[in-house]
Parts: sequence; structure tokens; C-alpha cells
Amino acid sequence: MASNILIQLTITGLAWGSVYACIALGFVLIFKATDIFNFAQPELMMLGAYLTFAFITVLKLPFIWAFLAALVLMALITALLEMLVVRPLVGEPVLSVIMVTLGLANVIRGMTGLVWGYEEYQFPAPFPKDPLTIFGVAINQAEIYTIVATVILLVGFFLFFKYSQSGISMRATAEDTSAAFLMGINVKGVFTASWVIASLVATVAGVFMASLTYLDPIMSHTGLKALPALILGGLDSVHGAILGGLIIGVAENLAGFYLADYLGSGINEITAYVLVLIIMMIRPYGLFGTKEIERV
Amino acid sequence: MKKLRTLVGIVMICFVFGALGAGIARAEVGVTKDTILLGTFQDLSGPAAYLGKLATGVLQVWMKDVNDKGGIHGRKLKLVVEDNKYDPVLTKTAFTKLVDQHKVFMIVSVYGSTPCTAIMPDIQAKKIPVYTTAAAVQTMFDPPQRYLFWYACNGQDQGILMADYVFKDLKARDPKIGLCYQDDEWGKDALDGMEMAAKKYGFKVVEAPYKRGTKNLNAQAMKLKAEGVTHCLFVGYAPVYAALLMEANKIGWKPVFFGDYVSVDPKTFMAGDLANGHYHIGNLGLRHEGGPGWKKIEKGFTEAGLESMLNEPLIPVLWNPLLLLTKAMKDCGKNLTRERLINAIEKTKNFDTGGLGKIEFGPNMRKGAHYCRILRADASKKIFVPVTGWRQPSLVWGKR
Amino acid sequence: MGFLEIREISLHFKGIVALDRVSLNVEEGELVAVIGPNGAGKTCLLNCISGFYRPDGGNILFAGRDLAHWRPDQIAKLGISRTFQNVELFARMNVIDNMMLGRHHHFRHGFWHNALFGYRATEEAVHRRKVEEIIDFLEMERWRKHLVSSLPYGVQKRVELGRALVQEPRLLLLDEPMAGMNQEETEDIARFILDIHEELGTTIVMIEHDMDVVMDISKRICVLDFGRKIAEGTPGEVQKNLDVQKAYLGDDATTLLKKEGAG
Amino acid sequence: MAVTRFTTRSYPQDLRIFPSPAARISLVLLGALLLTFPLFMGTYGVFVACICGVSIISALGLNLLTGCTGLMSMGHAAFMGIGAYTAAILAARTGLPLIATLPLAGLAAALAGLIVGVPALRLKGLYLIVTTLAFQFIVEHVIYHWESLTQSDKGIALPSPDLFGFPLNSYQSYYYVILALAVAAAVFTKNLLMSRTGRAFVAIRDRDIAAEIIGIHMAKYKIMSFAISSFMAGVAGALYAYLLHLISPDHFTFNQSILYIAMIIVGGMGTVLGSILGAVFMVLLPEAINAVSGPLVSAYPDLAPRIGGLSVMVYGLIIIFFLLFEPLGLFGIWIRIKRYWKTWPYTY
Repeated sequence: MASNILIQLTITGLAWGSVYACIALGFVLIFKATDIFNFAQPELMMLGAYLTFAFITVLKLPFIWAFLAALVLMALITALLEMLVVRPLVGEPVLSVIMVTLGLANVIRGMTGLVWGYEEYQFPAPFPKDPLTIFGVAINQAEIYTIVATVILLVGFFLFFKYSQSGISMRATAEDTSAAFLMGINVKGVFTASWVIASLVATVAGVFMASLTYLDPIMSHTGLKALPALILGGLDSVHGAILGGLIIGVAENLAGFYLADYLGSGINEITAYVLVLIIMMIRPYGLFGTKEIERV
Repeated sequence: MKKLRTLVGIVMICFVFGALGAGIARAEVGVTKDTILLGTFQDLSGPAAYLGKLATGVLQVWMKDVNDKGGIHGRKLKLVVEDNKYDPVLTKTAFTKLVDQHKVFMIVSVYGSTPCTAIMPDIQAKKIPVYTTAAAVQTMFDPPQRYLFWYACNGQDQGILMADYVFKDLKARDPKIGLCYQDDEWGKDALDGMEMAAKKYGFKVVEAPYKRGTKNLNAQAMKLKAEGVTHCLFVGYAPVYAALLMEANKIGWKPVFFGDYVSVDPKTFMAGDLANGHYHIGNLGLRHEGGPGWKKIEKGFTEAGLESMLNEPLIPVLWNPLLLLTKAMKDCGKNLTRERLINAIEKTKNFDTGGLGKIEFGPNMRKGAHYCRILRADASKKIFVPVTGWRQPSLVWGKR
Repeated sequence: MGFLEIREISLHFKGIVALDRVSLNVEEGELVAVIGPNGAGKTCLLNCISGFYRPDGGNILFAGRDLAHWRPDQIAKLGISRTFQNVELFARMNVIDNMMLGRHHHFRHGFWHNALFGYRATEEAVHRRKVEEIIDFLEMERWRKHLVSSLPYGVQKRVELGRALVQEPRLLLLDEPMAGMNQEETEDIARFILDIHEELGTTIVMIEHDMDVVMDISKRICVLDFGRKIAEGTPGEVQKNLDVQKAYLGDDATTLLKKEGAG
Repeated sequence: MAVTRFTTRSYPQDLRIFPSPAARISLVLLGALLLTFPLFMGTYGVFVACICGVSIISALGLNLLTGCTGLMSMGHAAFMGIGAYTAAILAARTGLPLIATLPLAGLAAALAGLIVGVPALRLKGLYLIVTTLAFQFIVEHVIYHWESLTQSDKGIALPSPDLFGFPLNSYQSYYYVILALAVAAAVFTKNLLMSRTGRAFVAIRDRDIAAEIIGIHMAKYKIMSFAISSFMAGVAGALYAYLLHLISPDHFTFNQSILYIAMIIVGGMGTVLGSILGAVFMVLLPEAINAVSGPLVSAYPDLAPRIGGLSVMVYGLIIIFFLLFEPLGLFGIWIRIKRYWKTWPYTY
């Protein structure tokens, strides 16, 4: 029984961790390519979920088409945002760029509020509601899909960066923007592409988070936990972001079960932050991040 | 030297204006020959904005109804709404603005434990009637404060009522009773009630609190399941209740659920069939019962073009007190003052709401709701059906 | 014991050898130049002296003190100041404020004094006077209140030199003070360096690429290549050194030179 | 930053906080206006002014840390919370007077600042931001769950403050306390920025490595910046607590931290005047938004549950607008207006 509980908690934790990992992945992609830290990533996640929802309920599209339509629309929106709002700030101090994305986060959140209001909606998820029972452990099908989809995404990204032409130019741009530019890589294109890809991953995360629960504007606040996940893994490491997300997903669910009696009921909501604080004390550049050599 | 003279001049002009402003005295603040100015702060843009929309709608319909019938002794009602975004500081700002700038007669229909708590000291200091609050905090009416009227369903009452029902009506044998609650005053009140009942009936409460805004209730559900809970009371918002139901289904845990009065809400049915057959505790008349009170609400809302709000079962929480207020204001006659109004509210006994639920205040009683019913959710029709009559908890609520 | 003694210091980055058992002695009042091709480890050497990098082996002694356990700011306080290869000025401040920062550790009163007794205009004025002296010395009067980011590159380098000077250093480290300058500016800076060396008597260690200047003004030259010291001596000696020629011109060129000499 | 080409001032004159006679005269006028403010503004106006004052003190603190030293903090509200709760607990339980609780609240927050500051020494950029974010959430959690001390969301009610036996039971009288402290904080910060400490902060912000090599003890100044900034936040929090009479964990949330960041961006990073302008602007902004959204809602009741999005959006747009078009914030606009009038009528 006790081990069943542990497995059950871990699987749910992994599902949530996958969602955090997807959001964190978006953060890393943008950061690696453009050195910009996009605080609006949780909001992009929320927007993706809401758009999918709107396509399903208003246009009565089947889930998969609605999802694809949302992906396309999100790609367009983020490409525009990147070109109009973020690009003028490339090269500005880190602080102001971060602040712009914070402002962007507010704008997206406000627009979502204006359009859809502050009510909760049931998300018409395509996954069967009844759990599967495997070896006496009941597992939500949405959770399985979340985990599987994240794994597929990760493998896809790995291959994309390793072998595809655009993946390689993105890596090159991340390594040294000006050199990449001189090598004839379309740096602007890479910048836009990184934002677009990040928004697509965010949409996936949003759809899964909404499927696991429901749709409401507080989603973005939950999505903020991808930040500690990211920092935990190390800012510049893709696999670090994924692992960080998973670690935090599992850790918070376990903490919610085992520690809530001792440390207060909200402990699962702050587990991520406690973890990141501890890790920062030991390794100031995250578990997998690289330590920079500074020069003068 | 010239500058100094200008300065003195400016200061003196300011004094004169200030004195003029102070000099325009009225018989009672907010009441003129033909108007009564009411104020309210509502969450128009925060996390509880759906309530803000509802409350403003209810107030609109009520004022139109009163004014169309000639107002209160010829005085028309006027309303100032301030947005507080459910934020304590902005609530305080809104309160100060209503009282000191708009100079309202009283404050009506406010809710939310965080915002209402933030202005408690001011209500006492400024002696402004606040009628009524629907904040789920015991301190709102216990100890009673002269200027603060409260009308909602008390957490303690619900905790006790649930245990009463489990032991007396369901006659459950050796039940394990659990409580999943939002870990604020609202939930803790319910926990208090349950613990009082636990002493009486001899059981142990299994607690599973969660933080407001939490989306993943897996740990809570697992904990309740691991403890073998058979009857579980949920205190929190309806969507979270639906999430808990789904989580319970996921882990194959099938207790009898009780929802509190806030989850007597169509959003509970976000969980679909999973919500079917579970119990709720409610203190309000329900629309599908078709009582005269609800008929009137339906008419008013339809005329105002707000039909979409009618499926909110919580409307009477805001509506009932306003009916009583109309009567109390009329009882005051032409000489409407804050103190006389409060006395009039206290004196109104056996007030008829048309089947919407009881409301009654007394000289030392600021808790307007005393009776509840146990309801049962019917997922096919998305309604809640009463399974008991109006009842009071078997234990008397008290101070923590 | 020397004034600045560098004893066999080594420095590695992720397996790359930046400095390999480099030693150098500088006497008080000397002007030593460090030269070498790009990536020879010259700047690393300066970074080790100013405490920004910690050598993996060996030690550095300054006026008899081992610098191994001193923080960069403490080393600055000991009397070592420096300029940087890429100008490291505080771009959003004006020239005076930049130079006042150089006076930082000369102030006697700190935060508490300022907070409790108000603004110490008298002390500020004392240091301001020193700053103005250096400004006069480096002939920068007309840029005093300009934001440094609005100044031409050559002037910025001069401001940086000024900031190092107001620290009243006993040892001045200059990292390519003439890089990216035109002929006139180079001559100006060379004159200032000589003035500093002769009038103020400051010991100077300088990295420079402009061979003409190096040969002109320095008394002793140390040559680094791939993190190793390959030669040391007077300009004449260094010029004749075969290793140095090889390092600068490559193997083929050296053979070419030899052949020409032979032929 | 103005560029003056011709200066006829002596060094001590140049080193004054308010160099020109024009500045001093306008200062006197402003002072007179501020002193007489409660006489012609209603209670509500004074209350809002009080909130402005508190926000100014807090924003000055954050600007010192973020604007001047370049250490971004997303946990400023947490420091205010620590100050507020210290003051509230001391005042409610031990009955200490305002004059004692204010500095103690500041010290408690400064202590917390030291605790965050030490690990922050090794952290840069985003790592630091997320660490302060973590601090914010953890403090919120502790305030919420240490019920025996903080009474959780029931909140702590504070007694009416008094100063040397003179009761400050109205906003009007309390206004003067806040005014005095806000002015003191502004003068203190200005003074600090003009001294070697302030210069060291800015040097660390612009080029930390160079700063260290020219002799600035980075660790010391970073921690100092954290401590001073959180001290000011703590005092502001305590003032806030007395002003509101009752504080609860909801007063010091992450959103508040973001609001303070917005204040210094809108006002102008790293300047005293900027902190003041930004704080006032952001406190008054909801009023302006309400003036628009109020009529909108009464015209279209269906908009009511959504109109809130408007204010969230306006906040975001304002932040973006300032960063894209006016990075110096309101301070920059002010400087431009000043320059325009200085050369008027010879503007070209």
C-alpha cells in the first residue's frame, strides 16, 4: 500500500513535472538563442490553452484541429510580438528586457481576462476520464498522455538541434550571435524561430495543464513554477530544464503528501522555491548549468 | 518678499475652500431630500470578479425595483461602486473613498474575507453601517459589532451539520470523516465546527487543507484515501471541488462527498457525472423550486437584460438582505439616520423572503443566517435537490 | 627582494593552459613591457596580479606580501591599479564621477558617517581636487562633465588611465593603452606614460602591441608565447632573440629571414 | 543626466544636493504645498497621499537595490511584509510606541536582507531574480502558516499610533509622520548616491569586475545595498501597517513586488526623483483606470466581469511603453521638460 501510494504520487508528479518542463523548455530555447529571459512564457502557455478552448467551443472544431489551429495562431502572435516588442530591445541591459517581457505578461493576462473573463471553464480534453489500473496503481490517462507527449517532444528537440540545418544554426546563434551573423546565418530568423518554437511548446504545456484540471487565468501563476525548474536545472541547459521540471513536479507532490502536516498546507506550492533556494546555495549555476569564465 | 506674500495668499485661499467644504453640513451623511447614497466596493477585476459582476447586477435590479416603486419615502437610491480587485489595500482605499469623498450613507453587499477583514477596524471607528458582508469569517459576527451585518452560511455550522447528517440521518457505522478545505479562515471555521462535532460523536477528523490557487489536489486526495476516509466535506470554490472529485475518481477513492454552500454552484458539474448523488449544505432557496422569491428575481433580472446571471444559485445571498434593508429603511420613516436604520434592521423579525432562505438579525445577533438544508446533486439536470427541511446544527456555534 | 615578484605562476581553464610557470621580477621605479602574440596570456598575467584570476600554482609577491589571499579590491588598496584592454569605464557616469570612483579607497568616511552626519562635502572636495589635478595632468579639462559613453574611444582610454592614476598607485598595470588609436593619440598616451613614469615615479607594467612604442619607452621587455615566457631583456636583446622572431613571424618567416641574412 | 558645459560653481557648491537657486525656490514652494496639503484635500485625498508616501519610501529602497546596484529583486514586498509584521506584532503585543517599532521593523527587514544578500553574492542575473522570487513566496508561506505569531489571514490589528504622547488617530496627523519620513528617505538616498557608497553601487551595477579591480569591496557593497534597501522597505512596511490599522498576508504578495518594480521602471531607474514620480504615478493609476472603466461598465454591464483585464493590460502597456520609448522613465520626461524651459524661448 505504502509503495503504491509512492508510485501514484510520483506518476502524478511526473505529469505535472512534464508540464513545468515544457514551459521551462520554452524559457531555455528563447534564452539560448537570444539571451532574453521571457517572463511571459507562462502567459503564452495560458493563451495557447485558451485559444484551443476557443476553437473548440466557438468554431466547434474537433480537438486535434483546434489544437493545430491554436498552434498556428500562437506562432503568428509570438512572431509578431517578437518583431514588434522584443527585437527593438536586443542588446539593451538584461533588466529592461526582462521587464518588457513582464509587461508583456501583464498585457496577455489582461487580454485573456478581457476576452474570456475570470471564470473557470471545463477544458474539453480528448482524454478518457476513467483511470487505467496497472499493477494496482490507478493512473489518469491525461497524465499518461502528458508524460508521453513530453518525452516525444524532447526526443524531437534533441534530434532537431543535433541534425537539422535550422537546429544547427540556432545552436550556432546561441553560441555566438555576431559570429553566426557573419557566417551568413539569418540571425533575425533564428530569433523569431526560437520565440515561435517556445510558444508552440508552451501551448502544448497549456493544453495539458488545462486537461489535468480546468481552464482559468490563475494557470499562469502555476506556470510560474517553471522558473525554479529552469534555474534548478541550469539556465542554459535543455536537458537541465526538463529534469528540473520533473524533479520539481515530483518533489512538490511528495511534499504535499508527506510534509504538509508539518510545514503547512501550502507546502507543495512553495516546494519548488525552497528547492531552488537550497540548490542556489550549493551550486549557484544550477545542477546542469555551466559556470561562466569571466574576462576583462 | 513678493514670493512669500503669494505663498501666504495661496495658503489662505486653500483654507477658505477647506472651510467651505467642511461647512456644508447635512442632517445625515449621504441622505438628501430626494436621494439616499449607497456605496459598495466590488471585485470587478480580480480573482473574484464573477462575484463582483453578480453583486453589481443584483444591486442594479434591486435599486431599479425600489426606485420604480417611488423609492424610500420619496428618496431615490443611488449607488457608487468602487473596484477593489479583491485586494486588501485597494479595499481600504475604496472604503475611505466611499466614506470620505463620496460620503455615502452606508455600504451594501460586500464579500470576501480578505477585503472585509481589512476594513474591520475602520467600520468601528467611522460608524458606517456595512450591510451585509458575505465573508466566510467568524470574526465578522463573533463578537457582534453594531455596524457590521453578516449574511452567509457559517463554516462551523456546516461542519456540525455534516456530522449531524452522517451520524443521524445516514446512520453511518463507524464512518471515517475527512475535511478537504481551503486553508484560510473560511476552511478553518469548518474545521472548528467539525472538531466540535467530533467531540460529540466521538470521531477523529482527517484534515487535508490546500492553499488557495492550488491546481493539483493529488496529494490531498491521496492523503484522505490513505486514511480510509468514507465521508468527506469539501470547503472551497466549486471548480476546485470538481477537481477534487476528478482526482478522487482517478485514484479510485469513492467516499460520500459533502460540498459546502459555495459549491452549490453549476461549476460543480464540471466534474460531470462524478458529482452526481453527492451532498451539499445550503442555506438558500433554489431556483428550480420555483418559489415566489425566485420568481421575482427572475423577472427583475430578465427586465434588466441580465438573464445570463440567473443560473447563479448564490443570488439570494445578496438579494435577501436587500429585501430586508428596503423594509428597514421604510420603517425608519422620513428621518433616516444610520443609528435608526440599525435599530430598524434589528427589530425586523420573521422576515419573509419568499422561500429564498431565512434572514433575521437581533440586537446582539449579527449573523443573519441560521438555517440550512442538506441538498443532493443531480448531475443529469445540473441541479441540487433538497433532501431535508431547514435545520439548525445540533451544537451552538461559538468563538474560537 | 623585488618590488613585484612573480614566481612560476600557472593558470588553466578547462584544460587549456593560459600561463605556464611564468616568472617576472619588476623593481621599484621600472617600466616593463610585456609583449607577445594574441592569446599568449598577457592579459591573464595582469588579471593574476590584480587578483581577478587565482593562479593554480606559484605565487605573486608585491612589496613583500604574497597576493594569493587578497581580494582584488584589497590588492587595489595595496597600491596596484590598472587599465583594461577593452575600456571598462562606467558608461552612465561623467568623467569626474568615474575618476572619483578611483579615489574610493582613499575616503576616510563611509556609509555610517554619511548617513548619520550628513553629506561630507569637505572630504568630497579634497578628493575632487586630486581628481582635477589628474584631469589637468592628462589634459582632459574640456570633457570633465561629459558622459564617458559620449566620448571618442581615445579619450575614453585616457579617462581610464586617469582613473587608474587617481588611485595613487605604486604599481600601474596598463593593458594595451594604445590599442585602436591613431598616430597622434598614440603619441599623446606615450608621452603621458613617460610623464607618469618620470614625474610621478610610478612603477609600470605595460602590455602593448605597438612595437615602436614598446621599443621606445620601455627599459625591459618580457615576451610571452602560449603562456610561457620565451624571452626577457632590453629592447635590443629581445629584438635579436630567435624565439621571439619565430613567435611573431612563424617558422617559415624565420627561415626566410635566415636565408636572407645568409644570402 | 544633464550635461553642463559652462560651470561657474565652486567644488563645494557643485557638491550640494540642490545646486541651483531655482531648484531651492521650487523646493520651498513644494514644501509649502505638501505641508498645507491636508488643509485643502479631503480625508480621502490625504489617505491616498499617505499611501503615496509609503510607496515612495519603499520604491526608493528598491531603486537603490535594483536601479543603482543592479541587483534585481522580485521579493521587495516580502521585505515590507517582514517590517510590517514586526511592527504589528510589537505594537499589538508589547505596546511599543511608533518611535520604537519603526526602526525595529527596519532592522528586522535589514536582517532578512542580509540573509538574502549573502547567497545573492554568488548569484548573477536571473539566478538572483529567481532566488528573490523564491524568498518572496517562502516569506508569504511563513507569514501565512506561523499562525501563533501572525494570526494567519485573520490579520493583526494595530493600535492607533502616537508620537511622544501626541495621538496620531487621523490620517491628517499621520500624514505628517509619513511626509517627514518620506522626505528624510529621499534626502538620505540622494545624499547616499552622491557619496562614495552610492558611486560604488553604480559602479557595481555597470561593471562589477572593473569596480572590484579599482578597489571596491563588492561583497560588502552588495550586502550593504540589500540591507539598506530592505531597511527602507521594512520601515515603509511598518508605516503601511499603522496606516491600514490591520495587515494580513494578502498585503505583501508577489503582485505587490511587481508593482514596486513597475514603479521604478516608470519613474526612472537609479534616480531619487524617479522613485518618487514612479510611486505617485502607480498609486494614482488605478484612480485613472477606474475613471475610464467605471463609465464603461455602467454603459455595458456585460463587460463588468472582464473589465479588470483592462487595468492589468494598462499596467503591462505602461511598462512596455516606458521601456521602449522612455527608458529613463518619468524622470527622463521631467529632464526634457526642464531643459525645454531652461532654453525657452530659444528652443530649437
